[in-house]
Amino acid sequence: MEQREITGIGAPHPQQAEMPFAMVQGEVLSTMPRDLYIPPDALEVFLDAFEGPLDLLLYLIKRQNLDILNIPVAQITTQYMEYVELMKELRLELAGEYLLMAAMLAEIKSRMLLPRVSSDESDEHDPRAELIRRLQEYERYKQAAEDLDALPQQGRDTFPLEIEAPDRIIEKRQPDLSMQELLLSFKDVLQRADMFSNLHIKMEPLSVRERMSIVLDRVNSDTFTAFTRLFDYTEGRAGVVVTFLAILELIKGALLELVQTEPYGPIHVKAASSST
Amino acid sequence: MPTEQRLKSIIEAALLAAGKPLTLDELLALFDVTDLPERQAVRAALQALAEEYQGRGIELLEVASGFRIQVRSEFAPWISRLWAERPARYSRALMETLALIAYRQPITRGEIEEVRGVSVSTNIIKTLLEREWVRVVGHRDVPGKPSLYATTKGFLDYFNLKSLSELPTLAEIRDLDTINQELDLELPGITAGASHEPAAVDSESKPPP
Amino acid sequence: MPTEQRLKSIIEAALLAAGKPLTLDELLALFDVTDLPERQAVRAALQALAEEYQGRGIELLEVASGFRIQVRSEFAPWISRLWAERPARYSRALMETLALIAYRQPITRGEIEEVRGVSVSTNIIKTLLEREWVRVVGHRDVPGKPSLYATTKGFLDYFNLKSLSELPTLAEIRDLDTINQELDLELPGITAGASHEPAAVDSESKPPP
Repeated sequence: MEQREITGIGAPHPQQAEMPFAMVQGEVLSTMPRDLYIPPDALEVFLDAFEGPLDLLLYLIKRQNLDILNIPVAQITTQYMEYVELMKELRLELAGEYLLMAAMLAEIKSRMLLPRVSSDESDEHDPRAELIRRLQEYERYKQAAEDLDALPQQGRDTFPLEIEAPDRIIEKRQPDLSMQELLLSFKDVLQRADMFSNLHIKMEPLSVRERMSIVLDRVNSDTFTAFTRLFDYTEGRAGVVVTFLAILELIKGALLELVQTEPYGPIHVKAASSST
Repeated sequence: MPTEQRLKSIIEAALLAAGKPLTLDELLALFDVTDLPERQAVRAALQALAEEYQGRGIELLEVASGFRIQVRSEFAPWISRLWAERPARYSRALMETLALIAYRQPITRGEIEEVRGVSVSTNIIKTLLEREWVRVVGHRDVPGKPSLYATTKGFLDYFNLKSLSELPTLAEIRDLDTINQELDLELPGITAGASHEPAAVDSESKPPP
Repeated sequence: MPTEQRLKSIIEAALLAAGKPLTLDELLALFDVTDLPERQAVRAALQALAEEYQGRGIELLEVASGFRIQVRSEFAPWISRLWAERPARYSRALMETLALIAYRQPITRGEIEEVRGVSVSTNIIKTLLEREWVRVVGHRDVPGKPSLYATTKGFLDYFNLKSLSELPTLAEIRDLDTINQELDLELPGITAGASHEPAAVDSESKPPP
C-alpha cells in the first residue's frame, strides 16, 4: 500500500453517473446540488447522506475544491449556518452535533475577525487548528472505511467452498490426561483414606510394585517356571534385588507358589490361583 | 510418510471439505502419528496447490485463522448468480465505526464518537458484535467503565486478511507545525476553482436504504 | 462466449461453491445471455474437469440432481478427522482408580474400592483396559478369583516415564501442597528426590498385544 497524505481535495473523484444520489418526488438527483439551494423536500435525504457535521463540512470544502489546511472560515461558516437555518425552518429534528459545530465555527470566525497582536504572532494559536485537526482525523477514517469496503469480502467478492465428504467416519478421540491431574486426584484419595480409616497405606517402593506386575505376568498358573529364569542378571545387583523383593512380596500376598521338590533342587514358581 | 502427490490430494480435499480455514496444525492432525508428514512438507504442498490454482477460478490463501480455498474475486459476477440474495451491503456509519475499531483498537464507543463527530448507534455495535467482527476486550478505567472494542480473527477472515498489518495504510495527518506554516491567516482563502463539480465522493457513498 | 479455460474455471468454482449438485441448466444460468456458452461446451468442460481430477483427492460426478464435486471415498479416513469429536475429560473416579493401580499394583478391584471407599464401576475398568493403560496380570487366590490389575508400558509411554520409579513417592505427594506449581515445572521428569532404579528394568515389560 502506498502512503497517502491528506492534502486538500484535488481533482474531483470520477463520477458514477448511473448511481442516482436520491429520488425526490420521482425526480432523479444524480449529483449533489451545485449551489446552496436544495429543494426543501430533498433536504432530509440530502442530510441523510452525511455522517454528521464533519462530513458535511468536508463536503462543503471539497465542493469548492479548497485545501483543507486553508479553510476560508467565514465563507464555510456562512454556508454551514444556512444549512442549519434550513434545517430549523423545516423543523427537522436537528442533531445536537450540527448545532455544536455551528457554535464552533461561529467562535472561530469571531476570533479571526479580531485584530491580531503582531508582537507574539508566532505564538498565537490559530483558532482553525483544532477544526483542521478534527477534519483531517475524520477524513482519514472516512477514507479508511472506503478502503476497507473496497477490500475483497467473503460472500461478496470471494466465496467460501464446501464440498461433500462421503462416508464421514466419526472417530472418537481419546481424552487426554496429564500427570498433574492424575497425581492431584491421587492425593485426594490418600487424604480420604487417612481420614476415614485406619487403613494406613504403606507402600513398597514403586520399583518393587512394578516388578511384581512383571513377575506375575511371566508366571503361569498351569505350568511351573524356573525360579532362576525370573532374574535378569544383566540388570546387575540392584535389579536382581528388586526382583527378589517383588517375589517375596508376591508370596506374602499369596500370589505366587514356590515349589522345591528336593533339598538344593531347582525352585519352581507358578501363579497361585491354579490351586483350585 | 505420504507421497507428495498424496499429501497434496489430502490437503486439497480437506480444505475443500472443511468449510472453514484450517491451520497447519489442523492439517497435520489429519494424519496418523505413524504416517505424519513434516511441517515443511505440508507447507510445500500448500505452496504447490496455490501455484496450481493460478489461472483457475479458485485460489488458496492464508487468512487469519488458517488456509482457505475460495473463489477468486474476478469470478464473483458468475458465482454470485448461484444465490438469489444479494450480499449484504453495510452502511457508511457501520464501515466508519468498523474502520475506527480496526485501526485504533482497543477503542471505546465514546472515542469513536469523538472522531466521527456523531453518536454511534447501539444497533451498529450490536451488528458488529453479532457478525463476530468485533468483541469486547476489556473496559477503560474511567467513570462508567466503557467497553473497549477490538476486531476478531473473523473480521480478518471476512476481509481476506492474514493480520491487521495487511490493512490498507492509514492516511497521514499533517502535523501542526506544517499546518501552521501553511496557514494563510489572511482572509478569505483561495477560492480558485470554486465552481467545480460537486465531489462524487458523497453520491457514491450514500448509505443503502 | 467464454474461452474454454475460462468456462472450465467458472464451472469448477460454481460446483465447489454451490454446496449442492448443479444441473446443466443451473450452470448455464450463471452466464449472461450475451455470453452464453453452448450446452455442448459446458458438457465438454465438465468432462475435462472430471479427467483433471484423476489421481487427486476430489472427483466430479453426475448424481440424480446434477453435477457434484466431492471428496473421493478413499480419502475418507483423513478427511473424517476434520470432524473428530473433541475428546471428553476423564472422571475423577477414573483418575483415582488409575493412580491406585499405578501405585499399588498388582491390585484387585476390591482393594481399589477399599481404599477409595466407593465402588469402582465396570466402565472405568473397561475404559482403562481399552486405552491399554492397564492390564490383567493374574488373579488373586481368593473366592471369586478377582483380576489383578497393573499398568502397562503404554501407560509409561503416555506419561513419558521410563519406569514407575519415576513417579513421585507417596511422601512427596502427601507433602506437596503446591503440587500444581512444582509439577508444572518438573514434569515429565518428576524425579527430583525420587529414588532412581536401574533404568533397564522396563525394557521387558511389554504390554500384551
